[in-house]
Amino acid sequence: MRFETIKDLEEYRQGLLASAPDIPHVWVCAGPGCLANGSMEIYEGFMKYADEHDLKADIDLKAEATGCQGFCERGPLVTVRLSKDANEIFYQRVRPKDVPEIIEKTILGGNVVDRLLYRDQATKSKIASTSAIPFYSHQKKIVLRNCGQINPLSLDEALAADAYAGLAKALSMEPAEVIAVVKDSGLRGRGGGGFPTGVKWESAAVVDAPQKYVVVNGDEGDPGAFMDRAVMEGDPHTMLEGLAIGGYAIGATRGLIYVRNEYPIAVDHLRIAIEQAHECGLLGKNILGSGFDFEIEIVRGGGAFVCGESTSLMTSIEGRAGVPRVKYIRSTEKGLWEGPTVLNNVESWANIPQILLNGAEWFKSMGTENNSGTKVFSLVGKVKNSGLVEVPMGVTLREMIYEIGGGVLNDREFKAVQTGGPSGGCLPASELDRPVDFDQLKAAGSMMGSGGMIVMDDHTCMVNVAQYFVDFLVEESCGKCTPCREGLKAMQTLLHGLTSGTAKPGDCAMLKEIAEHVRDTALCGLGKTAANPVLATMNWFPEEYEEHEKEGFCRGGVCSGLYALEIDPDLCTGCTLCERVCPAGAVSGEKKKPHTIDKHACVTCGSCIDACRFKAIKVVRRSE
Amino acid sequence: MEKTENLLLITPERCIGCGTCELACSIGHVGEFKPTVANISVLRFEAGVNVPMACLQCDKPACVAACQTGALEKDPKTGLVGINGAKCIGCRMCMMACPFGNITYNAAAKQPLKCDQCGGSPMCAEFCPANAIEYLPADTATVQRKKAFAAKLASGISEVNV
Amino acid sequence: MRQIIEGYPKEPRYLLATLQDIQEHHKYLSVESMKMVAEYLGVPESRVFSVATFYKALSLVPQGKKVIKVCNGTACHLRGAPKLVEALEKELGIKNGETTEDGFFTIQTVNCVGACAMAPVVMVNDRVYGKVTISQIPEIIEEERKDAV
Amino acid sequence: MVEVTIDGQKIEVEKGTTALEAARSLGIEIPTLCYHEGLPPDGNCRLCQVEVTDARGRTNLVISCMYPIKGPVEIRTDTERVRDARAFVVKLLLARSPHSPVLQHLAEEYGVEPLDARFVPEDETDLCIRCGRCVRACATLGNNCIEFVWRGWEKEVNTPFKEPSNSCIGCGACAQVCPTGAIRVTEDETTRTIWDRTFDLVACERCGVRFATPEQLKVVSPEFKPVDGRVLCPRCRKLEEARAVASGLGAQEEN
Repeated sequence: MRFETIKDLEEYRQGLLASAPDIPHVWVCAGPGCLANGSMEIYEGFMKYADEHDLKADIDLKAEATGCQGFCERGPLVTVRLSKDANEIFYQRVRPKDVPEIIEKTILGGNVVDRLLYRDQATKSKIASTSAIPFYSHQKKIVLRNCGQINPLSLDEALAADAYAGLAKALSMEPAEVIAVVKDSGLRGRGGGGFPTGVKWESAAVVDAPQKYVVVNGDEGDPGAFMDRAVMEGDPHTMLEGLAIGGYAIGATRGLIYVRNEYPIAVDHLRIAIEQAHECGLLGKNILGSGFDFEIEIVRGGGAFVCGESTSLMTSIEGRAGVPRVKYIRSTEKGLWEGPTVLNNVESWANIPQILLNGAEWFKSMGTENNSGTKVFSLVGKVKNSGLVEVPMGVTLREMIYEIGGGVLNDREFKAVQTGGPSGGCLPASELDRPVDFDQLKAAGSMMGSGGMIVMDDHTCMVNVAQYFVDFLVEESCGKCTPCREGLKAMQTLLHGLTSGTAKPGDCAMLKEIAEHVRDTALCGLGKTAANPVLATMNWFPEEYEEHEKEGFCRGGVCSGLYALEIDPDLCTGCTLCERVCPAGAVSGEKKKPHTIDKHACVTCGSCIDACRFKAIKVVRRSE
Repeated sequence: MEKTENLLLITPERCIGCGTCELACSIGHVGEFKPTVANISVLRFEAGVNVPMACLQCDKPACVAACQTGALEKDPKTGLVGINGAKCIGCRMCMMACPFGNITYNAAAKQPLKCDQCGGSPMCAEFCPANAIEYLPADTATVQRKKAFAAKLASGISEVNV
Repeated sequence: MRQIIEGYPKEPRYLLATLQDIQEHHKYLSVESMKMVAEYLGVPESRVFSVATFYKALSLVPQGKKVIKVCNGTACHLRGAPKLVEALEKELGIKNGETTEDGFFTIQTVNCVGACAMAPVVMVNDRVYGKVTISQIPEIIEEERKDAV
Repeated sequence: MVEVTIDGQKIEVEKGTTALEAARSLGIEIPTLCYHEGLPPDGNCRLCQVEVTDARGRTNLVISCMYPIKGPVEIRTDTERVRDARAFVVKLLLARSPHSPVLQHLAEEYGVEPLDARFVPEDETDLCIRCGRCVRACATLGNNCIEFVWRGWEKEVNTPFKEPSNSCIGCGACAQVCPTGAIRVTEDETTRTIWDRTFDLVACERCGVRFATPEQLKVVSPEFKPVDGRVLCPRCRKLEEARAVASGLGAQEEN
């Protein structure tokens, strides 16, 4: 099969849609979370059952492993749809042994398996339909629209879901018109900076050069973020299509995808998708008869966070240590191999096909002013419903955390939410009603980043959080410039002093001064933003820093030795959970009676705090 | 050679071996009488034959070819082989490349040293009592004289393209 | 080895990819292998060494049969990853980044394996353990040791 | 050509001239460490900061060694912010290399209060500031025997596999360009040792002085010519050349 023209492609697509049999469909999530939870066994269970019981004689069943369906907390996930018009039934925490029951009861019998349904915490009622579950009902999916809905290894399924229709449309337009649509849509770089994508394309398009490049930044390095992984694994064609459109728009015949080393499945899926697209003429020479040639190659990252920075990424593609370059000349003028280069992240590229297909106005109808469209987040940390979510820009933090996320784990008190990874910042409870978009988060001293959203409860120490990010950055700094190499190390020394109770008077002030200087003088984006986790936590939680410095007290109950624990006899139910998790045997008490902690035996590991369901463990100052 | 405005001409036949040129050169460059750091030196032989040696400002200078940083460059206008000390990285390849031993290296200053014709008024020529060193406009006759001197060198004219 | 190296065109840009393939097959980069790569691709040895030491995916010392990767992404960190590392270090008697004398285990921390919902996560080679607690560590080690033998 | 103002003085410069070049052409001194005129700039030490105000009135700290002047900007090289930024860089480097005279001198100039002992590494004798002038010098000469290895705080300059490099020619340019004297070259009567490799020194076949490594002579061989089949040091070469002239004038064999 090879599509010579746009008409070939559209006819084939119509044929696919018309000939699709209306049979029961099972989607088993094979996203990272579910896979880790053994979802492959479930998928194989369906296949095996269908084989062994000769299901096909009775009923045709289509079972598929899909990309991430998002609701990782409840995995492994299985979605069942009995016919084209029926609602999807959402099964959660499915075990391999549940497979026969799902087939017999639901697929053959038409009834739901009550035990596997999602139970809404607020209403205490069970919900069968995916779209009625709060986690999904508040979302709006553009980038993730195919993730979890199609088999990522099937080109036909992608084509049935509109793949390459955006490219076909773009190829029937002038490159400048394509750029105009992207500019008009107001799409801003989803990698974190929020630079207008169309403007970037335009500045590369106007440069006259023998070879230009479009590049995907798939080096998703922020700890606590896996949005791009989900897209590359779950819907690789959308991103390839976006890249090809970008190549056409700026006049680049070569596209490169830089994928993080830790994502072998993404590499596999992309490689297969590229081959598929190549075979049928959606990549390669003279695509759809337009005269446009475009080739895509994959480059694996080597495990270096700094390679998410644009100039480092390009240096790494060139086969050298991924060290950033001083950037007084933009990559759109001189980037990869000195050629004009447009670099966007996975999510930005994945937005492009739908923008072309549906128009700029459609895209602008979602989101807020200057922040059109949606944003994908990985909502994780101390939140009930961890998972991957896509929401229109402008949704408040509260909606994200409480409605989609279901609130704080164990109903503990919310302390902060961290966005933007090691370049971002934390926002406290007072900021919960802030809409989430590039400008709002920046105004509050944090940043959008690539989409990690990490919820923190009151059993979190903000100094420890800052130390965590600085430890991370010290390890990931390339070491090229003095402020980042030496300055971060100095910050690390100070933070470790604070969290170990060995700080000297004035250390917090010194930490702030060094952090501000690192921000002002470092060479690349990593270094310039490296101080953000420190500055943001200092800004919103100054009292915690002060307590660590002056009193050696950690109110979060995290920094070993800087606090003591007590059990509130009024709240303790004597459930013995704390006693069982305590590695030091410091907790004692009779069953169903308030327990006590022997402060001398307690090693302040904090295990009991997380274990207690009744918030009975209190963090108190040490009494000397 | 045509473009050179003036040539530093050495006529060893006239040299009396007094060493004034060395003193003049060092006073001009380092402000003291120190023949060891001079960019010109007089080599004295028997029978009163003395030969002053200084950079010939070759047409195709070996030192420039050996230099990787552009610290040594031949000025197309003046014909001088000039040193930009700031660009020197101290590899000393120029020193080894010069067929005449006319470049030295000052390790303390991390600088190569060679004749720069004092930027247009060479002290050696000015103070030479015997006119063994002259600074004259480049014309057919003076170019010829310079070539004649070069031809007497061991390396010979063809190799140095003087 | 030669087969891996010659699988790429002789262009310096394939340096990282070549080293990654060697790492994958041989679990580390020997000096001999790096010298061969330098010669084949026409890249200075100094650059090969620079790249080999820059990227975390590349290792200059042999790794254990079982590489234990403790995810220390933010979600895992908040849910106790550092305590897991301590427990592993105690259990195996080695420090993070080291390999046991018998060559069975290597402990590493990694930045995020993208399974945040199951935090804290420990990967042993390709096997993922989710929601790991300190008390599970000895069992996991025991099980993996049996498998390695 | 663009007209810019530097510390109140106006100057016309070619587009693309760096702020540092423009300032130095006016005799304005800006301290540098990683910058070397003979090497490609790298902008890593961050010492040469200046403040630039562009036509739209936005003021930024930039590193002057790489900031290209593209339009009529105002550059200030000695504001409080500039001094503060430079002092910060010096303070950090001084903590890493407290015994470096170059850094001590800069610290004095910028009134830097050194960081306390907690910030000084165990090995406080390390003079290397990771500016990579040596690496760039070696690469410029085409030898590529040293490179940065490891990363972040662990980053250092070393030879391939920490073994003596077989592409090293022992020229010592790395040590010559090092701004802090961190690279050791030792010589005895017959050998030179650098980066753990010991080179024989070639003796001048006339005066016997040891003047170069065989590897150096090999590299320079397209230009380097033995005189009468003898390998001579530059001094003796000069003497032999002069002798040829002298013998043409009737001088006898001397000595």
